[in-house]
Amino acid sequence: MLTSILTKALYTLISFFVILNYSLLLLGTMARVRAKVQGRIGQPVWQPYIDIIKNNARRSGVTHGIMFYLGPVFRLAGGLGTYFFIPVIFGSKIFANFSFSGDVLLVMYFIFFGQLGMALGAGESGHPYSPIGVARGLAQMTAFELPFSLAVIAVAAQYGSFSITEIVAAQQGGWQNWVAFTNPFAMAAGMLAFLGMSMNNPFSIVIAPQEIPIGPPTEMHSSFLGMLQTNRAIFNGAKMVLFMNLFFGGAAHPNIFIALGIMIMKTFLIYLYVVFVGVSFPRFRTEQSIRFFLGVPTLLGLIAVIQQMI
Amino acid sequence: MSLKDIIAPFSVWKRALEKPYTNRKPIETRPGADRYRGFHQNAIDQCIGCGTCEEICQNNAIDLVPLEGKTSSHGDSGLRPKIDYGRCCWCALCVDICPTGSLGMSNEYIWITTDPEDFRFIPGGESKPWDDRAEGYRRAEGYDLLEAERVEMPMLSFEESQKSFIEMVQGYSKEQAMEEADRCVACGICIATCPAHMDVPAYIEAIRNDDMGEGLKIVYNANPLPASCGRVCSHACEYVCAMKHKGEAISIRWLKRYIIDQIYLGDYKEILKSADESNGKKIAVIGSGPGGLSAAYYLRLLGYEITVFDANEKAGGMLRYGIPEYRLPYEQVDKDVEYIRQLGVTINQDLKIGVDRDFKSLYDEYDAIFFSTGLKDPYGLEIAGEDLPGVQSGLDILDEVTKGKTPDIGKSVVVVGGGNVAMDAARTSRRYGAEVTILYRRREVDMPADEEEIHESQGEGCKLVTQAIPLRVEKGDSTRLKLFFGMAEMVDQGEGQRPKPVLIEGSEEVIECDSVITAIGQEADYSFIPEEIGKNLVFNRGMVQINEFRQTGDSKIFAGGDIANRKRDAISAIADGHSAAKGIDIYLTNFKEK
Amino acid sequence: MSDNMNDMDQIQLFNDQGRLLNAGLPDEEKALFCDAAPQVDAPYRGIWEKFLNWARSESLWILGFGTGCGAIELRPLMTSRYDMYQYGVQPRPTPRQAGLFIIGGYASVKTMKRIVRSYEQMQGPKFVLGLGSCTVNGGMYWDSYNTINRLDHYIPVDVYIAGCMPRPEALLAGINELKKLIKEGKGENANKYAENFEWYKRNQKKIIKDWNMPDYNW
Amino acid sequence: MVKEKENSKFPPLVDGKSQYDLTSGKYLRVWQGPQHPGITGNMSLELTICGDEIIDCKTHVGYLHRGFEKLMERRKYIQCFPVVCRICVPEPDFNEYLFAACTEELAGIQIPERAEWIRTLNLEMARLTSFLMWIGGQAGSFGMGTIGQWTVTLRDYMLDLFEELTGGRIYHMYMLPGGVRADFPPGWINKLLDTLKTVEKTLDDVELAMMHNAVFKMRAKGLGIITPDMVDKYGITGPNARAAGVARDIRKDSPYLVYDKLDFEIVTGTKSDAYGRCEVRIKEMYQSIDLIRQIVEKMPKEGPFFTKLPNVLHWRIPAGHTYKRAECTRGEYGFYVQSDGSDKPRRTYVRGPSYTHAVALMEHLAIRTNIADTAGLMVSLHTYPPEIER
Amino acid sequence: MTEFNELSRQFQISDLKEQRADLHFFHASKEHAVAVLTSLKEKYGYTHLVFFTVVDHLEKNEFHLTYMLHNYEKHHDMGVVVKIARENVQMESIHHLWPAAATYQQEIREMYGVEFPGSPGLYENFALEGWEDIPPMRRDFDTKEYSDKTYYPRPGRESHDPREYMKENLYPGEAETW
Repeated sequence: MLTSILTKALYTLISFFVILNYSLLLLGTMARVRAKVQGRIGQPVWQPYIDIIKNNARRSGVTHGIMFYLGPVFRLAGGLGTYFFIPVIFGSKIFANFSFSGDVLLVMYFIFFGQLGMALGAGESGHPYSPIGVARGLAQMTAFELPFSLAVIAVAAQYGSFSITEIVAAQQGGWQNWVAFTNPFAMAAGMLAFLGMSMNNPFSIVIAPQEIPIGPPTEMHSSFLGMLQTNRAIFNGAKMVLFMNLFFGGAAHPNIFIALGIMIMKTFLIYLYVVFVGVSFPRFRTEQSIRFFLGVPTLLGLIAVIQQMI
Repeated sequence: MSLKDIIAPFSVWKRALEKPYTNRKPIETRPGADRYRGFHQNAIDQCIGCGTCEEICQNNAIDLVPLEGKTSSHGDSGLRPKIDYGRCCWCALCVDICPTGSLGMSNEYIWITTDPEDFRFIPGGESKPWDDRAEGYRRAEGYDLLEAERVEMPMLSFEESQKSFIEMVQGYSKEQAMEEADRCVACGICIATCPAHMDVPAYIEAIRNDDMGEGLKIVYNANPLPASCGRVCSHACEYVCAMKHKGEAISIRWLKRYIIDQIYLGDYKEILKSADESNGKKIAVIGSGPGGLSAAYYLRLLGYEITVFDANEKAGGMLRYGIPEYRLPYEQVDKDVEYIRQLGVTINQDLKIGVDRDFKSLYDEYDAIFFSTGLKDPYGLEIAGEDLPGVQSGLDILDEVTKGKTPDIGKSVVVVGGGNVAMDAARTSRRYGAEVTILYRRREVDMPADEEEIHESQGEGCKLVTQAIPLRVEKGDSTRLKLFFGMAEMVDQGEGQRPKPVLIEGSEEVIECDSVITAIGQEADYSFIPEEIGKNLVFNRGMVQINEFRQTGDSKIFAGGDIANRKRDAISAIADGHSAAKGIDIYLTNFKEK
Repeated sequence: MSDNMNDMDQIQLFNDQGRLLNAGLPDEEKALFCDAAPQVDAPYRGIWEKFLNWARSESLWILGFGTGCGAIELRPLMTSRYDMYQYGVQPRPTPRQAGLFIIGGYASVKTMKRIVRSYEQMQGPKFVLGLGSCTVNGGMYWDSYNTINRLDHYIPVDVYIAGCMPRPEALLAGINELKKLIKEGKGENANKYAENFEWYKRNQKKIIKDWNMPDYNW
Repeated sequence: MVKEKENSKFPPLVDGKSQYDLTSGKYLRVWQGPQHPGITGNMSLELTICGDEIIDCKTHVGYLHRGFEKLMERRKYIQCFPVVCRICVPEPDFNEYLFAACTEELAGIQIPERAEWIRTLNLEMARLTSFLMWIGGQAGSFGMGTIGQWTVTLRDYMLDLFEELTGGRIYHMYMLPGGVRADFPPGWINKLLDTLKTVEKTLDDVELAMMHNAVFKMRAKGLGIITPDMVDKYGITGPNARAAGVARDIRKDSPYLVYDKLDFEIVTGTKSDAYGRCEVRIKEMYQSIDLIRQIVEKMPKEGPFFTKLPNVLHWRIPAGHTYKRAECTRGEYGFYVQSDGSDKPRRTYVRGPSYTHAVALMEHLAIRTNIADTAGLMVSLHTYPPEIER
Repeated sequence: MTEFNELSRQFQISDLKEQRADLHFFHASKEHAVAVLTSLKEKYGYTHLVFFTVVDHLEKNEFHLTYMLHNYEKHHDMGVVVKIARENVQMESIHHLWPAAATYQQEIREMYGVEFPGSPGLYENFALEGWEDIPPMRRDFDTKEYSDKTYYPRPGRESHDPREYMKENLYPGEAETW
């Protein structure tokens, strides 16, 4: 029993370590891809590491109260929570994390949880732009959660399961079995929601620096910011893995390294898709993005659900 | 909104396939443009420290500071601009205005420091990496903030001028004077070089302001003979003028003349300060040349009673008797002299000390004596035949002309010498219709005469033969005389020495002429000073030794002018007179009682 | 550091407990402002601090506050021609997260107040880059009634860059110099500010008469 | 500004101000700027918001006040020449031109023809350069950083040209009273034409990606509408007015320099919202490129470019006063110079178009827009704070 | 100038001066200035307020308020100059004619101390903040002196006048001008 717990813990740590580094490097790489479109070279791929070290190495910090501390902690907990309940590689013990039969629901909860924690922390910072950003963030999140949930429900309905592992298992056997092809409406709704979830353009209104200086984390600094950045990497990784699992057949191969390679390729492409849209568009205002999510993506999600219902 | 609106934005990805705009090594690969206004450079030896850059800098960024290894000299203040990069705005107006063109800008633009005090430096004086940079901002051809050429002075044409004694230089009109005065950058470099240290920029400014009264005041502060000086001054100032580095110097002399020409003698009294109440002390001034008159003027202002003794019929000395009328009309000398006379200076004419009046009696009667008797005795040629009739001295000719006599020069004249007297004699002879040849031992560049005198004499048709050494004079056949002369070659005397003419053996030539006029210099005559007083004075190569207050070995006697000053020009004599006046004043107020 | 102290108005800055009095503020607003003076934070020692300094120097976040004309040359630097991101430098919209403050030349009194505020909001170690003549000795506006002459009187400055304006390349060179300083452990001006807080505060109060500001706190 | 709706949920506006009790505590008051990336330059907006809606806006300027007009009172005319270009940092050339033109008019100086052509060329380049920076700002203010990354680089290419011609990147200090400071360097014209080609090509890309962008359209259309009747009320000039269909362009109306010899039409739009203003400005950029090409073709190839001035160290200008204006990127830029016969101007007044655009007009337009749009609105008015407070 | 002639029948205006064919200046009395401006705007098509500023004539103890109007039909500028005494200056506001004028008036109040009763936001800060001296654009305010006193220029600078320096070095004891 103890050994199994310890092994599990060890495996999770390995998995966490891999995803953290991968996500950080992915962030750095994507910054370079974005830079390429902008006609420049861009930051070094390892820049996110230095930034995090730098932020943690800041000597002073200002606190605004207990919730201000807890904000980043909740956020990180949200990120970790999201990640820890997603099986990264199908069939692998090491990367199975704590997946269980109802994990889709838990993951959806955790996606929300981090945001709420952040909202509490930011709200206490006293800076007027933080609550504005929080309000925007929550409003937008509510909006994109709708098509996302519909997509998830459609997928769950399709396979009759709320377990990610089972959903992935059902998609094995070739790309034609992926949800993306078996249930394209759900995939479309989900991927559109993913744009909002990743807070890239055109849905970056929450942290829009031109309008409200960086939004909720305006007052976050030093190690608070370091924590948020770490979370950003993990959360990003978690989300991409989730979407890979839900819609693109997950990553599965008897050889763990090949499986990791598949995972990296797929998540890279998923992220590239976000960046692809991101650099091409300005951002929506809050009510525009709400209107957007409640429009076509929701419709697509509904179609997907209805399709499954019939 | 159409489908295009959704698809078109993705066209930005086209750029991802192209080469990035980024320059990876901008610092190394992007030097400033050839014209870039970067950090300053200064050709430190070309710079004269005139401070025009400081003047134009609107940011007060430039200081003039002494630089090690640079000392003040004539035409160089010894200061160099120090630029504060805590002020500079890199407008390069300093570069544009720099009269010497020494200031420039390199195309270097990176200077980082942690200490803000670093940002002050003397370009060229402190070694900087960009000192030798060829690229950088320079004033463009076709754009200039200063005028390099002087306003042309209206002059009689040579055809016209050689016919009469009418003054050749006609003087500036108001517009011309204003325009010329406008060229001045008011640096004040000339002040040190002017023997009288006249405040040149100030009176030029008065011209710009069209305030002649102010101008006259400034001029009289240092020069009581401006009408004469404004015409015949040797203008040492113009040789050091900052603008001369750019082109032509400001016509300082003509501008001074302009001021004087604008004011009638009758108005002088209202403008200039009047003499102090008489303080009862009496001073004798011997010689009414520029030195004597200057001393008389300044002493009179201080309240001394002045008596001037002069051997000639009219006052003015060499100004009147040594300079022909076409250069300095007599009424201008009269104007200067008359004002001094009006101040209450007594001038005794036709009274020769040593002949008509005993020097000793003056010595006893007066509280102090200033003498400035000038150089009157011409040097002889020291060659065979110089006693023949028709060989005369230039000074004598000029003297005769002044006195209204027609000189006996005949149809053709040879003038020997290269100084102003030689030129004057030659040109005067031209005016009497003679063919004139000037012989000079050295090269044209060595001639001590003023440039314009040489130029004008040639313009008026005097023939100049340089490197010619007179050998002997003989009685002529068709003409009165024959002058034999040999050609000389210039032999280098080493660094710092001027080359010496050496006769080329067997190069004898001959000119037939009616007169030979010698003008190779003069010497002083001290015979009027009695032995008992004379023994106190120190003489050095024919000159009286004086201290900075122009005091001679005898504390009561002061001297100045050509007899004491190697510069031998009117303005130096005036300066001597001024200094002597100061010296006499100090002497009489401090030392008389004991 | 002591020049001009004698002619300073002797405003009382601290009370007996060493808390700031926020002199110059109306009473009802004093509570809105923090009354604690900044503290000196001692650096770690040895290789660890060196490592941290390396990280600090390779990740410089500029405060996005264009205080003067200098901001105009920051744009090319930020964008693709010069691309400062490749040197680990990027703009940051809030002073809390920024570590490098680029003072773009002249600072009017009104801006100076915001500069001080923003500087104090930044978290140490923080660095200041002074651009152009104006920050050194007043520059072009040396005789203006509304611009300060010497920036180092009001906040400590790490690196000065000559020029008006310094080109992006010069700015980059300045940033490189700053990186070098940080790596050498010389980027301790935040502590200098805390140590000489009283002196700086007096200087600031001398020119900034209207001390009221939007209510953030440090 | 949205036209007053009949059934508006808001109380009416009086004198451009909403009738709220702003102190009631129901509203959030936030500051944008001066330390704020969404603000063009160093100025600030004090916004009172109700939700995301702005119900009151107050512009605060003066962060860049250097007292130029006072400083020029104590500087000689030539010393004012390096000073004036600093008045408007992103677009200094118009200051130089106008100050030089005023001085020349007062002093009665006629500059050589070629200098006029060079000046026109310079001003058009400045226009293009300034617009290139603006367009990046406009896209960036709505969150599309890509465009800004490109165009600021293009602007830098233009600055390279300026650097080679004038010796300075930002502050050119090129047009001084009497003409210009230097002729073209060898080969410069070809470089200019090459750069124009690059700019034109990239501008096509920018137009495609920005003006045909669904999200950009959604954001910019209907934002900050200027109606023709507001134009005179608020002293609106330049593209802001032209986008509203008011065909006023000083280059055409009262031609200065050599604009009467150039062939161009006034660009007008139909609706002056943020999008309409963008359209007009982009058209003007193309127009500017065309004008530069025309100038290069038509200008005299040789000749003097500078008239001799009196000695600038003591240059006095006869008493008098004049006003000169030029069409800069943002509208009417003007200099009023009064001389009292001394060597320093008695009074110089700088009329920057941003003065009215950024203060009175901005305060009016901002009301009832979304807080997210303030930056976009502000950039779409194309204001540069340094010319407001000077 | 038909406008001027017609207006001069009604109002106290004088000193018409043609600077250029498209720019005229004239003086208006303080009492009639706003009426003149209103007529120019309403009747003569001078609808554009180009700028409004003040010129300080300290030696005459006058402020010259200068209104510049532009007629877009004729492309003509009209500068209206109003002379008012420098003490306790008040002028009628024109913000009802052009809302944008309030900004000009706010700035003039701050920079010259001219009051415009009724102008919105008149007493708010424009460019300055916490200013305690006399209004800075007045000619009796010396900006250099203020700057030296307030902002401590960096010490350690010293400059030499070439003429003085050369005198010290080349002819220290010689006679100077008295």
